[in-house]
Amino acid sequence: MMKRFVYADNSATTKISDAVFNEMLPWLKEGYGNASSIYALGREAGFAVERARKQVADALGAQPSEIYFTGCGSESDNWAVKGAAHKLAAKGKKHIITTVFEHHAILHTCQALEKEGFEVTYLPVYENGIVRVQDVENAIREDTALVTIMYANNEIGTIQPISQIGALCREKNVWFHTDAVQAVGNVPIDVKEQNIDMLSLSGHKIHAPKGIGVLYMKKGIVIPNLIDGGGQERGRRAGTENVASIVALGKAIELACEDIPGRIAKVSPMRDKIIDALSKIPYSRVNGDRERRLNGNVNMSFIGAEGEALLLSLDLAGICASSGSACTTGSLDPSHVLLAIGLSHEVAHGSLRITINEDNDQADIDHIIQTVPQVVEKLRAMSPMWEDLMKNKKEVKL
Amino acid sequence: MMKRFVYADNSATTKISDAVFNEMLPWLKEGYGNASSIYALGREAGFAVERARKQVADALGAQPSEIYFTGCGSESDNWAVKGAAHKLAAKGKKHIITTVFEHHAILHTCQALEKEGFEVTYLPVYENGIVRVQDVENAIREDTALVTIMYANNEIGTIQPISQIGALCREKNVWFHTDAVQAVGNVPIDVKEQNIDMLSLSGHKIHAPKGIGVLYMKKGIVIPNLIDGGGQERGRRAGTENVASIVALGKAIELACEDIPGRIAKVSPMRDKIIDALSKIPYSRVNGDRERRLNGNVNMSFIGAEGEALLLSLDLAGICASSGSACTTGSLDPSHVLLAIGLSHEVAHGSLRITINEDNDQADIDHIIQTVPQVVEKLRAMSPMWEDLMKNKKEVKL
Amino acid sequence: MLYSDKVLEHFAAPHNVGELPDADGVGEVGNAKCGDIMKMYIKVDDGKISDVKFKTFGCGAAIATSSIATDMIKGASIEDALKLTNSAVVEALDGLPASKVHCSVLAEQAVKAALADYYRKQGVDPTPIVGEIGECEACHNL
Ligand SMILES: Cc1ncc(COP(=O)(O)O)c(C=O)c1O
Ligand SMILES: Cc1ncc(COP(=O)(O)O)c(C=O)c1O
Ligand code: FES
Ligand code: FES
Repeated sequence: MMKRFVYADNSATTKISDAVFNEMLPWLKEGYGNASSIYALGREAGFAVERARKQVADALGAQPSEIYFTGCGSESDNWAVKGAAHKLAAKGKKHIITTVFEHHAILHTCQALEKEGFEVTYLPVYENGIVRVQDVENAIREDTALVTIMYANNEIGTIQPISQIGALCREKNVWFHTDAVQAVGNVPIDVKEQNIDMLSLSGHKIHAPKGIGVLYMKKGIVIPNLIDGGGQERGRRAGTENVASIVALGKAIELACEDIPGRIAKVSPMRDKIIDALSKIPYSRVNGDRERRLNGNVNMSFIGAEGEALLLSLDLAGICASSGSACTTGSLDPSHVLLAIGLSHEVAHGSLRITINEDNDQADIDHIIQTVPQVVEKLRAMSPMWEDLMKNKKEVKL
Repeated sequence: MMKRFVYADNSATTKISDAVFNEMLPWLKEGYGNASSIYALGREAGFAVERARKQVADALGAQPSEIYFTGCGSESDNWAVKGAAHKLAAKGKKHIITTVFEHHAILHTCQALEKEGFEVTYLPVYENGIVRVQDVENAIREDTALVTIMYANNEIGTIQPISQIGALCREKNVWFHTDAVQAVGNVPIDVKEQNIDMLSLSGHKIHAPKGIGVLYMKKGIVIPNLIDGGGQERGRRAGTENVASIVALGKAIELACEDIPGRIAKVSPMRDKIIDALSKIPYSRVNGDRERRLNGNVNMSFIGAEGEALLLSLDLAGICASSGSACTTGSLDPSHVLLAIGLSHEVAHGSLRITINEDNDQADIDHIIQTVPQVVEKLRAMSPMWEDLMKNKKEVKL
Repeated sequence: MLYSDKVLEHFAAPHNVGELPDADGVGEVGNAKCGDIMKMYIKVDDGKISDVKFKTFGCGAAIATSSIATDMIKGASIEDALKLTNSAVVEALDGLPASKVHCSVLAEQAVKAALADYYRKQGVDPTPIVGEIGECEACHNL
């Protein structure tokens, strides 16, 4: 096999871009002052934080005063959902609406709230991996505190009808949060136009470092703090400001959102080329809607080739990818997302997620297209499950 | 005045050291893989995280499996205190013991818990800024869930009798948490010997970057998650691992704890030199116990010279310091710490905190010793309060 | 997920992959639902396992444990092969992540299942010799 390195797991995390790195570096070195301090070293850091806040606000169509920096996307999700739940519980609203295929930062948060006595409706996402607005409408009740639905799914990349859900929630006077960690930079977002009350995002998905996130909260939305303490972030999120990472996130979101149509035009043909090529593998399927999906997301299943083994084999060929197989997570159940769109355990076990972005080129795509079929074949050749299938001893519904 | 830059606000935050920076840099650049991923790029990141976990554990006398990385010291404090409270509330224990002069990450957390129906005892710290073990003992009740007492105070640097409190809590079978954000690297810590059940620390106080913290939790202590989501940190703290900052923290704590006696021997004479020199300023006082204090902490009050004005003047002379004056925080009340040790508002307003470390040298100290008296004099010369005092129109208790 | 180099070695180039058309014993364990199926073929001559092959559907650990388990019993007496434990397999691989230990259990069971089949084909009731080959407990709960 060719000696080539292809990073194709950009939905897991991205490389810090040079532009972002150069922007953050001074704040890791000489600009180490506490952004809340009054001497010049601190004031400059404080200004840098406010510049970044403006960059984030501009990218989302929000006001800087509506932007709160957090420690990661998961923290933003937890803060938004737990905060809204606890706030509105005081008004007797103890019902939350979400989908079955949210990221665990939302799902496990909802489960924690259920233990506290909240009631959660998990909406289905059907075979195409897209929630239906009508289902959201039907689920809204008098005591619904919050609707939280992800903007784009992290595994199968399907994009949800956020504008319609936003309009519905506004009309019904229910708070609406969206986990946009995967969507930012890939879909144009305008929180005002789309009636989004709260939105989570994470730096490391858009070429900023790990360990920095944002929660956008519309003016007027006041929820209890998740992290109490000092007066940072207008008293709503304590902790000495992570200046370097905040600056990086500001730059990264500016770059990510400056030409979204250009990114889509560049990346989605590469995505389609991969999907078309790998669809020729017998007993394969594409997971999630083919049209309404992130420009860089490929998610497919290959029966008889277990996902973790696929990943390790691809790694040997220099390709970094991911899978929804149970075996990759150390749990017994395969990805809840793949099960949610109706895959059987068997098929979900043979899944592969390839997430490319604008840093990938045609040679990367060719390497993927050439390697995956070989690897699938190799694993199938040693798979008793495949043997049974070929000998018609077994039926599998794709 | 001399053109010299003296950073003397190391209790607020520290510069990332070269050794730490060099250690983290590869993980910001090429080593960007997701530490939970299975391909080589991810596995290496995973190993780096585990090495850092070991470094932290070794520095504290803990097991690596007892170390959880968080987004900052404030998060660690919130997680520990809210988690323990919610966990033990289920057993009918709804009482918490702390001190009046904790960091806001503890105090505001306790206040949030009070709103939820918990009862909190705030122990006094007396004039010397040290809590009395007997007071802790007297405060412990049948329904006490947690004792949380800081290891060293961030403003006046006083070191608390942690070993005795730990022994007491073990004997009484009450969980004991300590906020050791200021203590790590300055005081030898052994969580096992000292019977510490939970301990918070923060990277940016020991030359690692901002935005990374640790919560140590003794084996067997299980509390609800603050941040639910993915399986990171053994399912107890979600969020894609902040590999670069985790690696940095590992290196930083190793370096910080490798020669604590050496640091004390080097820094505390500089501290004493500053205190002795500035004590010659009339109407001044030292805040907090002179012996049982952090090796780098100077905290003094100068009547008639307002703290924020002091800081701005010092900044003009190239000195970064901090103050417990209300004016620096934008709130009306001066530091709760200074009030806790019995200072009047007037005196607290005139406070100055200088926190040095091993990066400072004699020339820095000389610059401080030369500049502060000039600045105090300048401000007093224009202060009506000082005028009243000099004309015996006013009495102030120091 | 922290795999040892040994695991990765065996995964990259597994030993004894394939089928034995004239096997004296064939055992299959696991189930596709949990993502683990192991099938083991053995050839027995003079009370010794003269050849062994496997096929596995499963993760890196499943493939590596199959590979090393076949190495460990190849050429061994039936008695010694019966003594193969999952912990010996884990040890031979320089350890496995905790969440992967069940894959090594499967390797032990696959060997036992193949030996049981061998005894059955000899007209011997394998249960007193090989013991019950239960399902993996974790798998059973699915
Ligand atoms: C004693 C103490 N606890 C907690 C914190 C909070 O740490 P962080 O800024 O990392 O949230 C600080 C510093 O700000 C501190 O000095
Ligand atoms: C949809 C979604 N939400 C939340 C997260 C969590 O973000 P973070 O890793 O910054 O906590 C991720 C990524 O891991 C994600 O893909
Ligand atoms: S085969 Fe699934 S974890 Fe090993
Ligand atoms: S065999 Fe399926 S989990 Fe063990």
